[in-house]
Amino acid sequence: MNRLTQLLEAALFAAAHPLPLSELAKLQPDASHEELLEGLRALRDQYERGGHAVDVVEVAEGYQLVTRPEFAEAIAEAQIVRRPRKLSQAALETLAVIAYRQPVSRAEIEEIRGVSVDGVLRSLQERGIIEAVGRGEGLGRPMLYGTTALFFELLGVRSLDELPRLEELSVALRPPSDLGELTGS
Amino acid sequence: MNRLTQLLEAALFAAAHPLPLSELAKLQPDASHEELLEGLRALRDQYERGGHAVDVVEVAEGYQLVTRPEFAEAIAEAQIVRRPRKLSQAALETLAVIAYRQPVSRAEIEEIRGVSVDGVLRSLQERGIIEAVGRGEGLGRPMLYGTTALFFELLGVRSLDELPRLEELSVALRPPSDLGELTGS
Amino acid sequence: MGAGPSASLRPVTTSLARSGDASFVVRLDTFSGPLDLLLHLIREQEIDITDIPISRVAEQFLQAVHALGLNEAAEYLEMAAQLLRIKIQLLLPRPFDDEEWEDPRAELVRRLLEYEQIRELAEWLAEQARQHGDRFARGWIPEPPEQPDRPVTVGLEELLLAVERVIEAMPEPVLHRVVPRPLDVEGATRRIRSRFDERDEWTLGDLVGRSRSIADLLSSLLAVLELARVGFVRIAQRQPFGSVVIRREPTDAAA
Repeated sequence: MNRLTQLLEAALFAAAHPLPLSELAKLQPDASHEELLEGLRALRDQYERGGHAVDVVEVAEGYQLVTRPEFAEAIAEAQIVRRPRKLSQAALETLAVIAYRQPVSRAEIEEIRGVSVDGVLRSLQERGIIEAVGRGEGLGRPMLYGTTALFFELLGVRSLDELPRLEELSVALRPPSDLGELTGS
Repeated sequence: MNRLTQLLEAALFAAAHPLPLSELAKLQPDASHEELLEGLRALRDQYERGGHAVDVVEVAEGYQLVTRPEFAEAIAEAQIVRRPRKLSQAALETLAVIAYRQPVSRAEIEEIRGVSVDGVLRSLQERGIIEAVGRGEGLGRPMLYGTTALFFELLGVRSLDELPRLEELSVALRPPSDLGELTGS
Repeated sequence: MGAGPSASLRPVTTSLARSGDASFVVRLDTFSGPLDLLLHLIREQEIDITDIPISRVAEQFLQAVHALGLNEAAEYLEMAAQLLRIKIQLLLPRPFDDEEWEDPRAELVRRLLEYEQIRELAEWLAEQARQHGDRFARGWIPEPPEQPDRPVTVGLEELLLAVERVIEAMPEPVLHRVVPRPLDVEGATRRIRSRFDERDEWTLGDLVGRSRSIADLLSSLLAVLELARVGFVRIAQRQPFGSVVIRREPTDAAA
């Protein structure tokens, strides 16, 4: 491993959370974008070849070191780590609405889901998966919600672009709503 | 790397604290003490041979993975891991008293704030925001504190004189009583 | 009441309910709202969503709401009301040639489809989270002892707010001057010496007692130290953080 690869490993190792390329670039300011990507590739190769239990993944617009899934069962069983708490159906549906329509108000979410989402919103906010991103127009200037980086981290996706497009869904008839606007373009 | 070594790596990586052998043993209950130690050695060797930036070390509580010191420094320098963070309310209030009353003793700060400031003082000092600037008169010749150049740098002011409302606030922050009078002289 | 004819994909939790005529099975707690329940009824009976037999579905919906004990849930009752309203609208005679006529079910269908999409997305999110949940990030980062603390930020405004908080919290200044009270070590020494006439061993706390003032306390402490210095007493602590014991030295030397 060359020096840059080592630095990348050390940084990813020490940060625990995903680091964007712009941050990693600070490790060696004269390194080009390509060199950084090359270093990350070299690190992955090294883990692969050495048969390591960790891997570099691209998530939440950054890079992160995580354990390989095949070891999850064993270390969870040994009670060394706990698997993340599962999201409830209500939380998942609320997140789906927010992810696709953000920034979105509580009233809009309730309109789509047909239920009150007060408690769910609060708990998602407390867990840092969503956040208030501003206030909307109209009566009472309602709070608008959006997803956070933790949302992507939780899902293991890079960004909104990796979420399924609405056209790809199996629900045949597209509703005459503006649901597609965010992902459509 | 064999399965046990992989499990050890995954466990040490994901665990929320250093792991003693007794906990590591849960990963593979039929593994002997020696096999576990052998596995840890194999992991170290692998890091060493592969030129990795990480290492396995044993501390009082058990085994843990750490960044090798020579890389830890580079990361600290690049400031990618340690994002600047805000001071706590308690730290800010103590800092405020010191800024407007300097040079000031701990006893005086405590009298003004009405709480013990021992820990806060130490942490502000460690962060290089305040420093001991001398010793006062009176019983025990107490240490006096003042702000550092870093403090002004952080605030974006050149000197004490540029602190807003300096005279007014330094008077307002006068301790409720004069300490010297309590013990008499 | 084990497995019903429909094996819902969603987790089974509690009670089953079976309606009289139509054989559908619904499970409490598996529904995340009235749209979910409605969609379940429609999809399970393979009803064409663009041509919902409102009369039948409305009845089933009401039965399910009763069976599930959801009578209290305003959201379900609202939906039930909406279904009945649509049922009535459909029963109204409509002009044969009226091109303006809009199917009263259209809005409901739109909402159902929109909701179904959201549910599909929610499923995708759940699967994604489940998969990624098997990848653990580093759990703990030991603090390298030699590393400097995280850099901090301070703003002028923050500092001023802090000053104001401090001033706010400050007690009223003491206006009278505190009368200086000199330490009385001699008096305290006499007092403490006399207490050893009662017994040979005292804890420091008992000996010093509840002093009336800091000056009294200091006087007593200084007296104890003085008595120890001249060899009248010995100060001992039997265990760390234990109480400090003051014991009179054997008096043979003095005698």
